[in-house]
Amino acid sequence: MKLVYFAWVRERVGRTDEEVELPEGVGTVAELVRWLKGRGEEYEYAFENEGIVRAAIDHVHVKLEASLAGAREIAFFPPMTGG
Amino acid sequence: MKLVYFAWVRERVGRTDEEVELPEGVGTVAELVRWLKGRGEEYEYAFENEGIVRAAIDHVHVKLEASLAGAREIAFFPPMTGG
Amino acid sequence: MARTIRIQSEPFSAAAETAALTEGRGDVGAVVAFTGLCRDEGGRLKALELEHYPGMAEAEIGRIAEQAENRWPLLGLTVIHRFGRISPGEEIVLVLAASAHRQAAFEAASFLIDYLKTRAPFWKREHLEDGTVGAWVEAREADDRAMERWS
Amino acid sequence: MARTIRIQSEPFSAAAETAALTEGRGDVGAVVAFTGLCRDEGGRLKALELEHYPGMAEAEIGRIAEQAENRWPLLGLTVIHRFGRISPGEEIVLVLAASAHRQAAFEAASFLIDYLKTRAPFWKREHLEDGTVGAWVEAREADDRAMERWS
Repeated sequence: MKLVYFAWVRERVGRTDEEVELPEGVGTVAELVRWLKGRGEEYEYAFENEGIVRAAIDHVHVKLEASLAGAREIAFFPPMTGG
Repeated sequence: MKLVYFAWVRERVGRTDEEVELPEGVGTVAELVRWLKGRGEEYEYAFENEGIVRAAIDHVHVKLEASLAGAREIAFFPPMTGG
Repeated sequence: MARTIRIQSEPFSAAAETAALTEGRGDVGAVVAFTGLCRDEGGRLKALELEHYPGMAEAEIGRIAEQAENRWPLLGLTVIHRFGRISPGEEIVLVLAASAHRQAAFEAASFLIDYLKTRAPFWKREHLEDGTVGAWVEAREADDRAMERWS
Repeated sequence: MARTIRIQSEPFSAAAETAALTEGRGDVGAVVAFTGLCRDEGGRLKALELEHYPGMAEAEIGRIAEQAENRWPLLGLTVIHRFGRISPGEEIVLVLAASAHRQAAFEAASFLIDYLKTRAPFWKREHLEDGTVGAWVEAREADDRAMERWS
């Protein structure tokens, strides 16, 4: 599964994207975030305020409860500021 | 005093403008309309529905009760349809 | 505040007018442009003929512009209204409102065209495809209601 | 319905996009164009840097456009959003909505930019006149409220 990061989430994580193998028990976006935070302080920092970071699965906005089943690309990013 | 007419008011009156000497007792736009209607059937026709025709004094919209004192140019026209 | 009001028979360039409003300045964050065009009414219409009251048209649009300027924090405002014969697909009126933020620009442009429709001394007559001169366009009640929501 | 969505680094021409929406047709009576420009924030800002999520940006704007098309009787709709480095006075985003009548065009354009602001995956960072790279622009609560009025 591919993870992609944007804006200050990307800067904090320190990479634009990565491939990960999800361990057993990680079935939702919220569980993915929790698992990522256990991988190192860069993730801890990026997701320190879980209410702020937004997620998308395969280019569609999703909530933290969303299931990862069938997902190819999960994106994490701050609230959008375009326009 | 100059009177000017636009759109179908102009067509019904049969002229674009005219100079008139107001008789005694014509002090408001409503009184002017009543006096004009006595001048011929073209005016009778133009002002047959007094609630429709709009008026302006010296380029400013006015109501029928408006005084003619000091006015140089009185305009009569249908509801506006620009834009 | 940059204010441009023009009544003309010639076509206008919305792009040139927008550039004139924004060029060389860094405070404009939003420009809303409304363009009103002549429709062909399902092929029935050959042209619109627009009559206006010279002098009052400029004065009345000036008063409407002043109201908009008092009501919203505008940085620029342009109104151009054409008169004469206008064919389907051609532009009739342009309203531009520039501001730091989008809400003021949207509201001011919307207010300006609503007021123009019911207060600016212009009258439209239809020329039909069959060669006849049609009726004077009747004022729409919807336009009166649109204006009333601003008061 | 003519729908154009483009994400690009190059500047755009609002005039050319408007012409493309209206040319050769007689049913469009109203075009509302919203242009969002880069402000200099009182001289503090040298440039904005716009990051976006390729693929999702187009997809999300497409979904927003579809909502607008379902909600208003539109005849054409164009959204162009730039990315990369943009200097004060330059254009960032263009939204065009064409309809037979003005109310639909105004509302759709306003809806589109409100949704774009809070849903389209773009992020702005400031580059300051003093040479430093400033903060990522924070989302404005006012933008969330602006979006909520449509639901």
